[in-house]
Order: sequence, then structure tokens, then C-alpha cells
Amino acid sequence: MKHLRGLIGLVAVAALMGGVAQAQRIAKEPVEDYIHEPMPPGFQVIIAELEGPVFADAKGKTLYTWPLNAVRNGDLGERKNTPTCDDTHQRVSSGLQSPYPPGLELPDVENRPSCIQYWPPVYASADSKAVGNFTVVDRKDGRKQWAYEGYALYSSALDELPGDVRGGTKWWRTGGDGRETGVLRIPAGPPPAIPPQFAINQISAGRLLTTAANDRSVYVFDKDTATKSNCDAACLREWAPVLAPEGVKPQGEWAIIESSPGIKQWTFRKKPIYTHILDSIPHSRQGSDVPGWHNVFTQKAPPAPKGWTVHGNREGDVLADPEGRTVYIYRCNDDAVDQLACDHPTQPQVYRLAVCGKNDPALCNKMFPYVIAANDAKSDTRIWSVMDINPTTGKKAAPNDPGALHVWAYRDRPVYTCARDKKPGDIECDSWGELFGLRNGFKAFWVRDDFGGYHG
Amino acid sequence: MKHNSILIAAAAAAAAVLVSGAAHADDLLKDRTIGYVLINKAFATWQSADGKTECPQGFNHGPREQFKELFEGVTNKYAETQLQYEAEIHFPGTGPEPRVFFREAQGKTALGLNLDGKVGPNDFTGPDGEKGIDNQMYRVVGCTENYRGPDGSARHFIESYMQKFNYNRWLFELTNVDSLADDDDVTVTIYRGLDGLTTDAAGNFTSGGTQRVDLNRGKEFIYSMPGKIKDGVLTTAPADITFPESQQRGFPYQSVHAWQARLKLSPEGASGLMAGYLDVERWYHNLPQQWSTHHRSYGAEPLPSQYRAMVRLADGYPDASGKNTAISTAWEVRFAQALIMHPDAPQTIAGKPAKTDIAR
Amino acid sequence: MTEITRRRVLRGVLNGGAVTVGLPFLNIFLNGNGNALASGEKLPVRFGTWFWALGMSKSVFVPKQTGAKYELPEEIASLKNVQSHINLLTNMTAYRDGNFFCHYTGWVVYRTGISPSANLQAPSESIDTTVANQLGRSTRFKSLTATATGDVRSIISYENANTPNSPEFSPVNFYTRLFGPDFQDPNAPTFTPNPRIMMRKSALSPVMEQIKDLNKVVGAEDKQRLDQYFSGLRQLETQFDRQLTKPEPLAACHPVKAPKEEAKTGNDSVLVQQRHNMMTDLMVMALACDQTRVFNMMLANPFSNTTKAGYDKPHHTCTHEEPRDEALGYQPNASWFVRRSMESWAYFVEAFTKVKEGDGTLLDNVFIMANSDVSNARVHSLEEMPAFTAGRAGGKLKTGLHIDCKGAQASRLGFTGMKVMGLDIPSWGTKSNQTNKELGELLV
Amino acid sequence: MAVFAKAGIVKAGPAVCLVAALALVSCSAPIGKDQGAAPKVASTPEPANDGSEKRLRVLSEAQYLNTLAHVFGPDVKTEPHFPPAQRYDGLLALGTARAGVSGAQLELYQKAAVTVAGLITNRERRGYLMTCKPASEKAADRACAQQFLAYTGRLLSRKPLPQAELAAFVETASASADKLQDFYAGLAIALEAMLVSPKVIFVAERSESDPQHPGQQRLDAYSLATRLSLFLWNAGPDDAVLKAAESGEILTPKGRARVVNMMLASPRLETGMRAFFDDMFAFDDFSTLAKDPKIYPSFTGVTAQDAREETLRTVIDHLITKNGDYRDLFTTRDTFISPSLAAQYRLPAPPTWTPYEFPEGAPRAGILTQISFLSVHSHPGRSSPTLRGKALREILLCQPVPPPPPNVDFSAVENPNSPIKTARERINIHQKNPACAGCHKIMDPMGLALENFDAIGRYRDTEKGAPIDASGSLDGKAFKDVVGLGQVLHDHPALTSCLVKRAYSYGTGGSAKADDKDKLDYINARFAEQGYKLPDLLRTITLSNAFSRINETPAPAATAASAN
Repeated sequence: MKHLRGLIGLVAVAALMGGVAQAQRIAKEPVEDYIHEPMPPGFQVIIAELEGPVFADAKGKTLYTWPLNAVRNGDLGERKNTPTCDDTHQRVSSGLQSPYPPGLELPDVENRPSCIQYWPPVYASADSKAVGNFTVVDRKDGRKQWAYEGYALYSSALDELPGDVRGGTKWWRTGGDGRETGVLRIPAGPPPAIPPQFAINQISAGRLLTTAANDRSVYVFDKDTATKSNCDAACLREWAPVLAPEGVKPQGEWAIIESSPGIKQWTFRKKPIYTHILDSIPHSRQGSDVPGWHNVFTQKAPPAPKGWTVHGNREGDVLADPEGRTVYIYRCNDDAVDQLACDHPTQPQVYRLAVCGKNDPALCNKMFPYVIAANDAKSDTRIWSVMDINPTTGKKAAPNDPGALHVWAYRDRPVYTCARDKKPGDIECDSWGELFGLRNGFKAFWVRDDFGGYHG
Repeated sequence: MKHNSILIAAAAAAAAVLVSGAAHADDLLKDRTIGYVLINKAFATWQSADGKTECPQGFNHGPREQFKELFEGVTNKYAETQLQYEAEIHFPGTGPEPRVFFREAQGKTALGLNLDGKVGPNDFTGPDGEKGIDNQMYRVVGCTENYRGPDGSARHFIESYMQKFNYNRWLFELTNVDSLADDDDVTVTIYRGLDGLTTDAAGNFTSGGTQRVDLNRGKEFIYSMPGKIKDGVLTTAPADITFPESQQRGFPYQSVHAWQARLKLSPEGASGLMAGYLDVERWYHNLPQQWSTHHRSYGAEPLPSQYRAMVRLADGYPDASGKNTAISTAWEVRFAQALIMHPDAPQTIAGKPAKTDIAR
Repeated sequence: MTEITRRRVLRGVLNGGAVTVGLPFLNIFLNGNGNALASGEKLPVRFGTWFWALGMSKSVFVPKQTGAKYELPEEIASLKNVQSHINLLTNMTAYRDGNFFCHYTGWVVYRTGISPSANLQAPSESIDTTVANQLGRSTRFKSLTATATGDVRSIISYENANTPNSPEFSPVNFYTRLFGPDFQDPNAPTFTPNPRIMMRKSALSPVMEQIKDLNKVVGAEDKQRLDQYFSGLRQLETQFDRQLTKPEPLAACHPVKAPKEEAKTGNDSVLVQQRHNMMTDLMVMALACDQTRVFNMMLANPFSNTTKAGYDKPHHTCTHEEPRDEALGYQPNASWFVRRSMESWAYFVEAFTKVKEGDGTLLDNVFIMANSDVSNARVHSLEEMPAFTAGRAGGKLKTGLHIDCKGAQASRLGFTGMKVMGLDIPSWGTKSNQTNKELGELLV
Repeated sequence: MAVFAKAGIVKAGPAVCLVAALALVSCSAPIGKDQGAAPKVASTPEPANDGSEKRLRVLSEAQYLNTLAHVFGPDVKTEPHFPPAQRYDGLLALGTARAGVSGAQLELYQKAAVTVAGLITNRERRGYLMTCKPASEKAADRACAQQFLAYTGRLLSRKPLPQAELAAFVETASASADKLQDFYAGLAIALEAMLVSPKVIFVAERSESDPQHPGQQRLDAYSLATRLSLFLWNAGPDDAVLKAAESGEILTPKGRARVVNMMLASPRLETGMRAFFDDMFAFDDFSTLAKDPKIYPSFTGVTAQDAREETLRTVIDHLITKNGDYRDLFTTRDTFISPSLAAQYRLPAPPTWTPYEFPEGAPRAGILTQISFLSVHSHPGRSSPTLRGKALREILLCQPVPPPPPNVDFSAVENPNSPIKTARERINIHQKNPACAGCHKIMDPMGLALENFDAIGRYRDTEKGAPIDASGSLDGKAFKDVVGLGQVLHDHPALTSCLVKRAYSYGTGGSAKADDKDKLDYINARFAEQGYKLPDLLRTITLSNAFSRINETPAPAATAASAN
């Protein structure tokens, strides 16, 4: 991978070559089962901590696609079979994210990398042949590139070890409402091994299992066994068994039981599953407040760092540091045609400084302080990590640099708290920034929502 | 439990109504209690037919127009234009704005209530001649299209999200009421509700729906204050309150000092004005959380200029340095009569001990 | 020429798969005077829909007069030479029934009679699918959907609740799909029957076997009912037969030149109109060649990104942001976009009049309903919504009228369409959008 | 007890109404005798009888879709819009024993079959719904096709397919797979054909001689399994019931009892009984119900939908969950309310359905006073004692009322600004005109008792200012208000016998006829002994010879209807 001018130099290329320990989490928590599709030689599937199974190339780098999506004044991203991410260094804004005009010279334009420097295409050799859903598409520069379901595949310069998914995520309503988040790259992965009646909803707490028809969360009951549902008549008034076809072939983690005469019910990981009749919003978690009942995740998100807490407020629950201060995530996607991100320490910081403290790093550090990590703090997951940051430049620093802060980070990006928050559960700085924090701004780390707001 | 206990209690009294039939206002009282749910809300902006009286220089320019005025021919660097404007929106100063001109609503007529009991020089006179109206917020928003009736964009979207997003459900319940015509001692209790609004065959919001009270996540929005009813008009004693107001993006709330309401009660509901001293910082802080600069340009709303006007026109609750922190404001509101249900035992999720596992 | 019975020809066709029928086709397949289908069946009535985005500017869209002679206000002035072929319906209502999603609820109520409970998730199949399922003759394509947005994600039709029908968005692909290699030109001598339909036909034989077994156990009266069922199977078989035989020649169907090059992508209103007109010409010819009898045309997405040269706001942003011009009483640029949409609607209707069919034109044998997603886009209102019909549906539909529907349910337009197409459905839609009444004033 | 059979009355006319009235009067006399439950007596034995007719029925759309949902999963859905059945002798279900399948309808079945077969064999579902994989996806695989088609054929046609027919379907699947070079496309072609085959669409009952009773015919095991399943679950038999038929266990009294008890204990009984009562109460009228939005703005499409659900939920909860007395349905104050109904009853109710009991002394007692009956049997803008009275007679008492004579002058009734205020004054006009009095005498009294409820079921005690008099009498028993009417209905013998008649004909798929009188009397007697409990009634019917036996001699060629 061509070494980049200063900007991405810090990537420990050596670590990658060594193919250090698989990012497989210690298999205490079950991981998502997926359909083993035929893949081109060298491709593999890696279980990412948050996103579950994702495709990766031979070196373990996660693969992403950039599907076409609408921004306010037009469409960006790639159509099927037509990769557009190329070596051009964009210099001006596209003006597609209203109300600002196009043609504004982008910040730090001289050092702005090209699209493929951030998103190295997964090239295919001239003689590569299509395999399963993987096809070969032609790039404008004449080279061939692998595509999955027609969308060209890229890896991310930000990913270091196999299992890293730092380039893009499935968590935010990615690819959904580009009008607010901009057109994001999303990790490509094999379809989950779940019956067509079900769907997976990626939320911060993990890969939540819901019904496919209307996004209703499914639940399991402590009192049930693998072969018997103990939900009696009164219980059945609030919990509806998810009906299964008469003669379905049990496979993988799925089976069916006759929970009552003539009624076939799905079981997942040896537990009969239900929907909660009183749930008021799609992919709700209100049912898990009823003692004995739990939401079902094909794969739970890794736990927050030790000692961190979760607090309730007027909309739902948010993650907080040990002192109860709500934790915020900063996200940024610029307004150029190639929609490069601007929320990683190696990327321009001017966007963040504008909305966190009117371009004044000191005010930023006062209004949005980093979450300081103890010197010996250690994260046993990849998605949470500690890093050293120069608070003035916002860039990564060496551990013993003068003034460097040892801070907590999520997906290799520092997390923040908010000076305006006074008590646990406060969300004063939620949705703060351009397009209510979804385009260039801060969102609280929402763990649960009971009213069905837009959490990005 | 075969029957929901509160249902029986509330219903036993209802039967009395059923037997008596006619929906005369007093008949809606059930053990001296009646509930209402908010169905319409907008800033009370008095408007002349052609808008010239209060906005002789026309309406304000929005972000798109101000961008041209501020930066055209000056610079076309992203960081010095778009990011600079956004930075100014999120951290507005109070100094002069040379290249842009903010239009405040002129004239002496405005809707609203007399909040300070006095008739001061800056006060307005109501269209019906009432003196001493305090509504400086009218000057701030009166010439900004977003807030002007009948279909200013922000006005429309604030109301439509109030109607369709249950986070914003807002109730008040009158208790120990002897008569809805005259009663000089009633108790007004405000709650956040949990249920949607009821609509009729034509799609209008109507009375008679049920609203459960949110004693859990909505605990912070519960307030109680005395009220009086005279000739069918309810007036409440001033009280500092907060109420939820979100367009489903951020989840902010408004904070109002000396909030009070003057509402004409009818069998179907209540309508009139509510007013108070709106906390300037909180109202302004909510704007970028609610709707983006893109949406502000729907109704040509120049946020930085608007902040300066609010600070200038703030007329209440001075801070230590003597600078007023709140601005007299009035809203036109309409409520529908609703059957309010209090859950058996107040759940206490908000007070729940901290959990550690995100995915409990 | 030896007397070749239809049966032998069919058998030949069946066994040999692709068989070039090297014999003069005319006298075998046409009836006496050569203008109706061989089976003497009346020319088929087709069902179509058309969609434009972001409603109207009421003060310059809704005519003052109702009934037959109404003057076209300026926003729909471009409809003058199709005014006699269409009906303008105003003041219809789409009921929210407790849910509302900007720019989605409105058009989904017109097309399903149900207010959707989840954004971008259809509550059921759309009306074109319902009609396509009920139509007698199953043509090569069950239905055809095309969009002028150039975007495959523009959805205006649903096969069922979870399966949208993705539209044809590129004129070149649409041409190849319609008139490419596997196009069966009804007027050409060669014909290759579709193998899947062959198999469907042969699959009926075990079904017919079963009837013998049942006949042994039922009484006399029930035997009649089984016989009726058996004749139904026969009818199904002739259905498949008809699809396996060379279609009757259709004078109106003549080969169309392939589009020179791919239509330019881009949201400028002129480009959208170009793509719309190219797609319309292809769709009309597809109908003339009886490739389908149900069709949908979508001019723009509900959140329309169509732009106007020199104006910095696309249509959707403009409807929210442009101030109402006090003098004119409406938003001038927003109205500009609606006028361009109406020009496309005029082109669409006129294209049907250019195709001769029987003693009239294709427009005489078609029912088209046209609707938008809102009435006043600025506040997403679903009251006072406008809609159109076009065509005479084989003589069952009046034309040339402006009808003030006085707040009637929007779903009544779709219900009228289904009745005119001969569907026997007692009621359509749910909750407040449920209706069982047609728009009587439209019916002959 | 004289019950009208609609077909028997040749033409409407004044004389006819008089006959109907007389018959009623005569029938009112014996009411007193049945009053009060007979002393506990050993359960009445079933009289010797030769059961019902063997019938050929068409599956209803609900039965077709329920079967598909249980065999292939709730997400294998299609909206076929089959034309609605015709109501015959009070039930749509009986129309299916007379309906045919026209060519046009068969095309709907075929198109629905294409959708269903496509869903089953698509890439997502095939792994779950098919127990085997083809050797190659590009060619036929007889063994796998055989395994799947045998399994599916058995569940869809409600009995294992004979070897020859199965072989024909497998042959079709293989030929198609080879022709289309796609195993799953070939399988879909065979599945489409099976889904439109007569053994799936029709329910052809077969009989066999009864070894214990030589010369007596009875339903064979599979036909009995199907009759039971369509009656109790409104769907085809599942694997367990089919196994009981395969082993012949279902033909033994003990075996049939086990299967029936299993089916009665299943939650699917609720689906079956909802379908039965929705049919019996003629609730399909809701699909065309519309109220004038100007007069009744609060009555929306949602209210109509919830009103239908309220009554069905009350009936199922009372009769099945609580195993209550059928007669108490007409006096109970228990019901279920949803938010939209709560607004009509002016009660608070949380979202979803909540059990609720009207307080003592409230005018709401019995399902008659629920919004469903009151709104569906009213005009769009006004209540109608006649419509309500007629509905109660025909639906709850199985007493059809002849249609009005063609030359009725409605002007006196319809003119809006007449001095008449209440419905009772309007109705009295009918009493004066002999042509009308006959029938109106048997309809209006009950309807007038319900005048305290307007056209959308809201309570009122005055109409245009005049107080409403809800008193009246039913077949000689007087009552002073609607609660009184409920009590009189509770004790009316025709109430329970009507349910028995409807249930027996719904279960056997054909209307009860003259020579069924002794069977119905037996069932009625058992029903009374067991305290008028629905599950017991269903058990009595399904375990009776009247249900399982077949009278081989087909009914006389004349139309099946005969006065009974």
C-alpha cells in the first residue's frame, strides 16, 4: 500500500504484514452465524466486534462498498458496476449538501488525499472470474476491481488489524438517509444465517434480531427451555410466539417446537422466541424491562470500558464515563464529491474545531473535554482503545510528548464529554453541529431509545 | 389481573356521564377532574394583512442570502465561509454584524399576556386593546418567515412534530374543580403524555382520546400550580417550567420563567395564550439541535443575527452581571379534552441504578 | 398450401421449441376482416399510472369552473391539446390514520388505499399489481415500470408488501429488454415459445388426472361443479396456448429504432424531460405490441431533485424555501417545476393518441391515473390533493371534465380504475381510506 | 318449533307476513315449558341417525391462506382477492358447498400459485423449506423432488397423494427442471400446478362403510380429519391430525376424542371460532360500512375495524377463555376496548386491547349493545330499529324475515322536517298499514329497545329532544329497556337452538334439513345439560355420529331447501 504523505504515516504497516492475532473476540459471547458464500481466492470472512461477519481481503483488511445515495441536492456514491472513487484530488466542495454553494476550496486542500488513497480499491487480476455474488468490474483507469452484488469493493486506510471496521460502520442509519449523514461507506458482509422471516438491526448494543415484516424486536423468556414454552395464557396476552412453517428443517441455531397444540414456534439458540405486543416503536427494547424477558442479539456489542455506566433520561439511555458524564461521539463527512471523512485524528481537524469551540482548541477542550484514560488503562476489545492525543492539534501524539493526553477512543476516534452536562443522563451536547450533529458534529452514545427519535 | 383497576375507578364516574348523555362541559368532569392534551402550538405573532405594518423593510434574509452578503467576493475558502458561518451559528457573538441587516418586528401591537403586571414603555397593546402586553420575542421572530403564520416552515414543522412525535406529548390536568365556568381555586398539573393524538373521520385532532401520564422518563416535566376559572376562562399562577420540544432529531426542551396560561375552556378543549420569560440561551442552544442550517433556510431564519436580537431585547431575569437572560414570549395554543390515566405505581426507570452492560 | 390445422402447428411448435413457422401467417391467425384479434376478442383495455412530484400551486392549478368546459389556469396551460382526453380531479383527501411520513404517505394512499405504518415500507401490493393479477390474458410482461429519474431506487410500484418493483431507468436497457433479442414481433414470421409457459401448460395434465379420481366420489350436482372447474382448466390451458402461439399481428406495433446513445444522467429539468419522453415512446410501443397491459411511469422522486438551470435550489428544497411571491400569490420557481411536470404529462397522454388502434387510437383503450405525493409541498398537506385520469378505457370512461371531489377519499380514484378494468372487489383500502364507491361522474 | 326456511316462502305479500307472525305467536307459547334447566339427568344418548351428506366444498380464501401460512410460514403471503362467497341459509360457509370455480377465478388461483411457488423456491427460503438439496441445481433430481412434493402434497391436499398422482407431479418437476436447466424452477412449476389442483382447492369428502354398523356409511379418516380441521381451525389438518388419520386412530371413538380435545385446547381454535362467529354475525358487512362524516365525525374507519374486533374478542374470551354460558353473552357487561372505541364510550383506555367491565346499572349489557351490532345495522346518518330488529331475528334467532313488498311508500318515513321526533313514532306508521304490520311486528320491538344508541352506538336518552322509550316485548315476554331485552333473549329457546343449528351446518358444510331435526334436538339437549358451553357443544358435534356418518342416499333432486 503506497505510503501516504504524512497524513496516514502513523499506520503501523509492519503490524499488518505480521497478521497479528486474529481480532476474533474471546468466544465467551456467541457470534453471528452467516451463510458461507463462495468467495474469490484469498477473500475471507472475519467476525468484527460490532458489525459481525464482514468480508476481508487476504491480509485481513475489511472490505467496504459505497452505494449510491441521496444528499440534499443530488446523489453521490457509486452505482452498480460503475466505480467512481479514483485518484483525483478534489479541491472544492460539491454544494450538494444545501444551503451552501458549490466551489468552496476545501480545507488543507494541498494535503487532501485522493479517494483511492483513503479507500484503496480491491483490484482484480485480468483473468479473475466472477464467483458467487462477487463480480469483476472495470475501472475508468482500465484496471479491474472486485465488486460484491455489483458494488465496487474498497479497503480502508484506517484499518490496521484484521477485524478493524474503522472506515465505515453498519451502526448509524448508514446508506439510509444520506440527506443528513452524507453518503457513507458501509462494510460488506455475508448475509446472516437467519430465516427470511427475520432481519438484523444494527444498534449500538449489537446486532438486534427483529421480524423482517415490520421490524418488531424478538424476545426470549428465562422460564422457557429448548423444547418447551412456559408462557401461559396470561403471558400470551402480552407476548406472541413467532410462528414457524409446519415442516421447516432445523439448521444452525434455528429450530422449531410445538409450543402448544397445533402451534409451531421458532427457537433460536435453544430458546423459543416471541414478539412483545405492547412494544410501541420498531426495534424496541421496552420488552426487556419486563423481568425474565430479554432482547435477542445474534451478536452483542463489546462491553464499554470497565467502570463506565449507562443512565436514563427523557428519551432513552446513554453511555457515561465512571463519573456519570455522558459520552459523545464525533462524526464528520465532508461536502466534496468523493465524500471523504473528517472525524479521525489523521484527518483535517478544522471541521471539529468549528463546531466544538469556534476554531479555538482551548474552548473546544473546555466545551468538549476528552475522556482521560488512566495511564495503565487497557481495553480488552479493539473497538474501544486508548491513544495519545495532542489536544491543541487534535492529532495523534507519541506517549511522552509534552502536553499529550491519554484518552479513550471508540473506533480509533477519541470520544468526548460535554461541559454543559450537569447530571447523569444529561444530553446537552447531543445533536450538536452541522445537520444536528450527523454531518459534522456530536451525538450522544445512545444505548437505548424509547420514543423512536433519529439517532443517525 | 382481569381488569385494570384504574380503569374501573375512572370508568365508574364515566358511567354517570353516560347516563346523563349531553356533553355539557361540566359533565366532562369526573370526580372534579378534567384533562387536556396540546394539539396546536405556535409563537403568537400578530400580523398585519400585508405584513407592512410590522415589517416595513420586508422579511429577514436567511442563511443562503446572508452567506452571499457575508462572503461573496470576500473569500471562497470552505473553512473561512461555510465552517465560519457554522461556527458563528454554534457560538454566536453579540457584536455588530456590518454586512447583514436584521429586521425586528415594529409597531406597538402584539398578542400576549401582561407578565410583569405593569404597563411599561416597551410593552405592547393587544389587538383587543389590552395594555401592558409583554412579548419582546415577537420583535425577534415577527419578521422571520419561519415563524409567521399561516404556513411558516419552522412554525409548521414544530407543530407537526409536536403532533406526531410522542416525546413532545404535553398534558395538563385540572383537579378539585367544582365548575368549569367559575372556580377561584383549582390545581393545574402539567405532565408529559405517552400516547398519540386521536383523529376524526376528516383527519382533525379531536377530544375524547386517552393519554397515559409519563411518570418515568418524563418525570422532569411534571409541574403543579394553582389556577382560577372565571367566566369559563382558566388563568394559571406564574411558575418556572420546562416542556419538551423536539423535531425528532435532537431531544431538547424549553425553559420558561413565570410561565402562565390564559385559556377559554369548552367541552371539546381549551384555547388561548400561554406566555412567560423564555430562557434565551436554552432556546437558542436548541435551534441547531432541532433543525439544520439547511432547514433554517426554508424560512429564511438568520440564526446569529437572531441571537443578537434576543440578547438585546431580553427583558427579564438578569444574571449576576445584570444582563437579562430571558425574553418575554407568548404562544397561541389549543388543547383537546383528553381522558388522563395515571399508571398504578410510578415506574422509576430514570432513577434506576447505573448498568454497565450496554446490551442488557 | 396444405391445410395446416392450428393444432398441428402448435404441436410442431411445442416439440421443436424454436420453430420458424415458414408459412404465410395471415390467413391462419386473423379472423375474416383482419382488424380484430383472431379470437374476435375486443381490443384489450390497459391500466396505467403516472406520477409527478410535489403537488401544485393551488391558486394557479385548480380551475375556477368545474364540468366539461373549464379554462386551464396558467400552471396547467400546457394541457390544452390533451384537455379533451383527460379528467382533472381536485380536492381529494389522503387520510393519515395515525401515521405520517413526509412525501411518502400521500402517494402510497393513492396506490394502495392504505396509510403506511412504517416509512418507505409499503403496506401491501400496489394497485397496478392488483390489476395485473386480475387481468385475464397474461402478456409477456406482467407489468412494466419506468422512471425518468435515471435512478434505480425510484420506487412507485410494489409486487407485495416487502418487494418493490424496481423501475427501468435507462432508455437503452429498456429498449433492449422490450425489443431486444427475445422480443416476439407479432408481425414477424418467426416465433419461439417461452419454455417456462410450455412447462406450465404440460404441468396441468396431472391436475386434470386428479379430477377423474374425484368424479368417482361426488354426487351428480357436484359433478357439474367439477366440470365447471375442468372447463376452467381448459381455459387456463388455452391461455397458455395463446402465449405459446405466434401473437396475432397488430397493425399498431411497428419496430422502433434503438435510442442512439444512453440518455444523459443529471437532474436538470430538460434532461429529466428528455428521459421521460424517450421512456414514454418505448412504453407506448410496448403497449401497442401487447407486451404488457399494466404500466407505470414515474417522472420524479417525491423528494424530487430536479433542478432548474440558473436556480440554486432543486425542486424539493425550493418548495420549502422559496418565499411566496405576494403579488403572484404562489412560489414562482416551485410553480415553474410543476409546469415542466405538466408538460411531460401532456407529452405522455399525447403519445397514446399517436398510435392508431382499431378504428380509434391506443388512448381509447387505456385507463391512466396520475397523482402526486402532496398538494401543498411547502407544508406536506394531504388535503385538496389533485389527480388526473386519461383515456376512455374502451368507452367506459368520460373525458374532458374537471371534478371538484369535495374532500372525497383519494382511494376512490384507484377503486374507480379497478371497477373500470372489470375487477370484482367489494371494497379497497383500510381504515379511513377504505372505500367501495367509484367516482360516479367519470363513468359513462 | 316453527322456524322459517327462507326458500319455502314463495313470494312476499301481506298474507305471508301474517303467516310468519302467527307461526311466531304459536311458538312463543311453549317458551314457558323450557324455562329453567331440566333436572340433572343422565346425558341424553345420541339418537340413531345416518349423519349428514357427503359434500364437495371450495376452500374459502381464509382457509386457503391459513393453510399456506401454517405449511410455508407467515411470510409466504399473497393477496388473491378471490371473489367473496354467497351467503346461504345464514352462512357464507354454506355458500362454498354450492360455489363452483370459474375460469376467471382459476386464473386468480394460478397467479397466486406463481407468487407462492416463487417465494418457496427462492434462494432465501429454499434452505429452510426444503428438507433435501438437489445433486445439481441445473438439472432434475427425482429423489429430492419426490421427497418435497410428497411432503407438501400431503399437507396441501390434506391427505397423502396417491402414488400415480405424485409420480405425475415429480415427472412434471423433472421435465421442467431439465427444460429450464434449473431444478428449483422446475419444482416451482410442479408446485404451481399442485396449488391449483382440485384436491387442494376443493374439499371432496369421501365415505366408506362403517365396519361396526354394516350398511351405514361414514366419512373416511382423512375426510373426517379435514372436516374437523376446517371447522375448529379454519385451515387444513396439520401433521399431527393427519398422522391420527393415517393410523386410523381418528376413526376410533377414543382416538377421535383425543384429536378433538387436542384441537379444542389449541390456540388455533380461536382462529376457527373467530371465523365462525364473524360469518354467523355477518360481519363481512363491515367491509362496506360507511357513516356520514358530517353527522358522525368521530366514527372513523379505525372505529369500524375495532368495533368488529371488540365483539369477536368478547365472544372468544367469554366462550373459550372463560368457558362461559353462551346465553350470558347477551347479559354480560364484560368487553374489551381499544383507544378508538374508548373515545366512543368516553372511557380512558391505554393502547392495544384492555379488558373492561361496564359498571352496574350502565345501559351496556350484552353484545347487542356493543358498537359493532349497533353501527353495522344502521343507516349512514340515522339509527334504524327495523334493520336492527331484522338482524337480531335472522342472526341470533335463525328466523328469516321476508323482504319488504316492492310498492312501499317511504315518503311518510323519510321526509326530514316531519313533526315526528323519535323512531318509535316513525315506526308506528308501519303498524297502521296492514301490508307492513305483519313483518314489522316481529322486527321492530327488538329494534326499538336499542334506540338508546345512535347510528354509531353512542348512548342517548333523547332523540330531537323527546325522551326515548326503549320498552317492548319479544315473543310475548315484555321488557322495559335494552338490559331487559338482553335478559329475555338470554332465556329465549331459539337463541341456543339457533347457535346449534348454525354450528352444526357450519361444521358439516351444508344447511340442516328436515330430517336433521332429531340430531339437532339431541345436540340442543346436550348443550343445555352442559350449561350452554361452546367447547362442550363443539365436542358434542364433532364426536357425534351426526358429524361423522354419511347418509349415502343423496338428497331428492329438488332444491335442497325444505321447511324444517
